[in-house]
Amino acid sequence: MIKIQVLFFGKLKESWGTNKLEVETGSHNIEDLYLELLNKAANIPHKESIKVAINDEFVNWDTTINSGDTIAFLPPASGG
Amino acid sequence: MIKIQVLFFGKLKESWGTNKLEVETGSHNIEDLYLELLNKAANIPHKESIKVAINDEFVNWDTTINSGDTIAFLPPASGG
Amino acid sequence: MFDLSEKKINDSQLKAQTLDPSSGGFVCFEGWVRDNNQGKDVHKLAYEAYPKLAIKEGNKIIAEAIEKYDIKKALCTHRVGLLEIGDMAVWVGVSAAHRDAAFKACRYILDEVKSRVPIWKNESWTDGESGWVEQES
Amino acid sequence: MFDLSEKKINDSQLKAQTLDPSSGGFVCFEGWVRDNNQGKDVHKLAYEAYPKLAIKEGNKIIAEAIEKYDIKKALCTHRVGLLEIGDMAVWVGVSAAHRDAAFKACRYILDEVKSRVPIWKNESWTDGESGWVEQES
Repeated sequence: MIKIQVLFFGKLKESWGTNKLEVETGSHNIEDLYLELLNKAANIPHKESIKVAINDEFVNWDTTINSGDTIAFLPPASGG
Repeated sequence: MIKIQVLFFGKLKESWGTNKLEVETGSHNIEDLYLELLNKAANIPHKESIKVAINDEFVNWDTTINSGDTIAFLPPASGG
Repeated sequence: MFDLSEKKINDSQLKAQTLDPSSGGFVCFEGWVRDNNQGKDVHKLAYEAYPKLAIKEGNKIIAEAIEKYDIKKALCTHRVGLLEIGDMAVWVGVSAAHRDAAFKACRYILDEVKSRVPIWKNESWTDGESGWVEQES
Repeated sequence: MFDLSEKKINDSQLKAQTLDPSSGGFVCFEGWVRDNNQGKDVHKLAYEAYPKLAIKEGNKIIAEAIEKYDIKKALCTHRVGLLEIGDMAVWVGVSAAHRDAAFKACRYILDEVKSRVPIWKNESWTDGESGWVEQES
């Protein structure tokens, strides 16, 4: 089990009812973590539209997560 | 014979050495007038690039000219 | 350079930083908060960002624009926090020797910022409701 | 509206006239007198116009842009007379609900003004020579 921090942005904050979670997880990559977190979500967001980041860098869904990482789930940008 | 005023702009002022001529002419349209004026020109400008106007309106080369008209010869625009 | 601003965007200052004595062309885009959007009357609006990643991604986009087009300088600032109707939400400015490069680079930066920089719009409508806004096409 | 100006172009005023409360997008182009052009060092520059025909043709171009694109307001002012290095030669601004229309209309007005409005540029170079400048492609 590793300890990580998870950040939610935009409408994903509403899906999970928070902007930040401290999580102990056995998941090895972001996709597994996401599936694990889905049972805490009030509604299930469209995964294909979500981008993921580790420690302030965009990464792929299959990127390995390590203890102490900050993982962010980002809905489609709507700036401008 | 009719009396008209001819205006030259941009580099055409250099071709005719003036920006304005008072002309008595037997020419019936702008093209004839232009050919007539060529013998007063220091150098022969490229006719295809010239636009012509009568009394502040763009017109075609075959437009008839009348006594009292102001005819303008305009080289390609170079604003902006 | 890309930046986020919690205060009103100072477009005169940004423009002065973008102008270049050897560049004849300057193009800028400004996005303003409208009193309506997608058929709803907008009361006010907030932009949330993921600041570190937004600044990183925004600067990457500007570097791409300088690489792709023959431009001298490009700046973009996006407002975050609570905005009122009539506030400026985003400013993009580009200096270039030729107009074609200036227009294309300005458009490129704007389009890429809108689609790639992690910033989200939350609108409050005059009917009392509010919500996260999906990107317009 | 298209206009000619013998004085320095007041871009803040033109911008204020172009902004529209229901338009989220504003695009502007500014053309500045550079210190060099086509490989020559420019000392100063004069624009000559055929004023009546220039204003008529400029306004026709703006009407075409409003017809072709979904924009709210568009203004263009071209400087005439003697200009110094660093002076603004032309300003084009467009307000529209959507960025695509704003960019396209601004570009259209600029391109058409450059090619159709009877205005001619005469440059003085630092070598003491001067001459009428052909349109750049």
